[in-house]
Amino acid sequence: MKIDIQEHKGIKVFALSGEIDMSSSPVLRSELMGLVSRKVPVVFVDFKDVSYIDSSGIATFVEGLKAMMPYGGRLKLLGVPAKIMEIFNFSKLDKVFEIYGNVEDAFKG
Amino acid sequence: MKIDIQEHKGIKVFALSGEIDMSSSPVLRSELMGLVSRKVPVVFVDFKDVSYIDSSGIATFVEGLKAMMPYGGRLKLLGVPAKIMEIFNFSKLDKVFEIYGNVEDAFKG
Amino acid sequence: MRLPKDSAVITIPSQPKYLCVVREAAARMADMGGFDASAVEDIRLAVDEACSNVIKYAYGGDGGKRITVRFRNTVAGFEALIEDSGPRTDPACLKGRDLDEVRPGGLGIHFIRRTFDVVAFDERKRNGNRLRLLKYRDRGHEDRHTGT
Amino acid sequence: MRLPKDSAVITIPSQPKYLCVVREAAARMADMGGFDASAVEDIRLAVDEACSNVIKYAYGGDGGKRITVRFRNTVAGFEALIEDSGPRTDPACLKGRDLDEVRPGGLGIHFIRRTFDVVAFDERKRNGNRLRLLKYRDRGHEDRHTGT
Ligand SMILES: Nc1ncnc2c1ncn2[C@@H]1O[C@H](COP(=O)(O)OP(=O)(O)O)[C@@H](O)[C@H]1O
Ligand SMILES: Nc1ncnc2c1ncn2[C@@H]1O[C@H](COP(=O)(O)OP(=O)(O)O)[C@@H](O)[C@H]1O
Repeated sequence: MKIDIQEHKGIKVFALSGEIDMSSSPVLRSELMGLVSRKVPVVFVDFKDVSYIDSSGIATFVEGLKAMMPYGGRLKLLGVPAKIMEIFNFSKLDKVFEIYGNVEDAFKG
Repeated sequence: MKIDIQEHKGIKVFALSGEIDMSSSPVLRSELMGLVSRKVPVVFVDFKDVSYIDSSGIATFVEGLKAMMPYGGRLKLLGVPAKIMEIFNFSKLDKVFEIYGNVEDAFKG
Repeated sequence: MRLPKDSAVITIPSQPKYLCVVREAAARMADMGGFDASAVEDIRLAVDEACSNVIKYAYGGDGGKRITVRFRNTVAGFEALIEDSGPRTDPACLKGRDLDEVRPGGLGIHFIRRTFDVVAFDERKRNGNRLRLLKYRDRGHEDRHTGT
Repeated sequence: MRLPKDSAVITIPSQPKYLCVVREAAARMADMGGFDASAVEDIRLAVDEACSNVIKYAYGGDGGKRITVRFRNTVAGFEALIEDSGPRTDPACLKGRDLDEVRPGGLGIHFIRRTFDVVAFDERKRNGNRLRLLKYRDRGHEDRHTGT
């Protein structure tokens, strides 16, 4: 997994690529929780180049989302590949996360 | 490996994809030698979507080329990815095969 | 355990960084067994989750142990046997969370059961655990993709 | 052979269709060992060639045997041990063709030697063969990519 932290019109974008698994999700977790602890109001996560995610990766985003709720922060997922979307659907997390097609949709949404 | 046999302006094009190894090269060999036995004058092989080739795959093309020589047939390789080109160079086969960038170049060449 | 014909076996240290080797092998074996791309990805994930759980629960995070996975394509389907040398697991413990109760964790078992038709510990194993995962093959594939 | 710490081991039937499992594992292990993308591909190819040769020469095409490959990243570099149960191989036989003499075949050994710094049979193995392939690590990578 690679995390490329970008900015889009002032919003932090986590552009992820490769495989998110039990070995890489701790790295993702510490980056994400770093932003959350600073109460960053909006975080975008770009899944476009993610080839694989396991339950530890999903858990990381659930944890991030829960930690953002108390201060009204928003976590928006975008560019989620079909096979990964299927996992969110199956886990009933498609209704829990804000999921957008691309960065523009996420910006408007 | 997948072999998609196409035609470009009357020329047979082998569009290969995936991995060519000891398990798939016999399939490639029988397809290629099928054309050669019918003395097909020109054969293009498109490597664009080949992700891997081993020595058995290379041997198949050397065999095809040698079988075409007696009747003046031409075997043209195109779209060879950099990493595979490196293998042809190392094996001194870049000088033995006619190698082109794309189907248009191969057609003109 | 004797090695059945036409099976591949992988042993890795009980560390997360090696999981990619096992799940990739699972995917290759499932592909070889004639499963479609979507089923191959489901199998990749489910095998990974089962091995992750061995690291977390059977070994309590100890990276100095081993996990052995045996893959096989049979007439019935795709089989993965996941072996560890940890304390005996109570099968009743393998419970995912209620999917309506949103919290981190508790999804791995769901991913395993979603993909595999059989998820069961081999009672005959004396030391450690052997989890048997079996995914049945579609009837239509049987002739094309089995055996040598 | 005892399993050294931090090594992964794969056993496959001696059939070409299983080679993809081994070479993919080789690539994953080399990547994990910190080798760059180009070196990873070289290692994938070289390990595949060595296993292909076991099927062709050590086993004479018999698909009913086994090949075991042990992968390890050490301070020195990436190591693959390739084991078969065939008749003892005379190391002098491992000769590729003259690259100026164009004919099918005779490239596999060149691909192996191009990538690996050490290509040697383990003389201590009693039955069958154990080919040791070792690729040294660039000095600069040593600290970052070794051990657990
Ligand atoms: N190999 C195992 N050995 C012992 N307990 C296990 C094993 N696998 C799973 N479990 C139990 O099943 C529960 C659910 O597992 P899982 O769905 O993977 O979620 P998570 O690991 O995120 O809690 C775990 O919390 C654990 O108690
Ligand atoms: N594992 C092996 N056991 C015995 N002989 C081998 C083995 N590997 C290679 N050889 C010998 O080395 C020669 C060159 O091998 P290689 O370069 O792979 O080319 P090819 O297999 O196409 O002939 C082979 O022809 C064979 O005689």
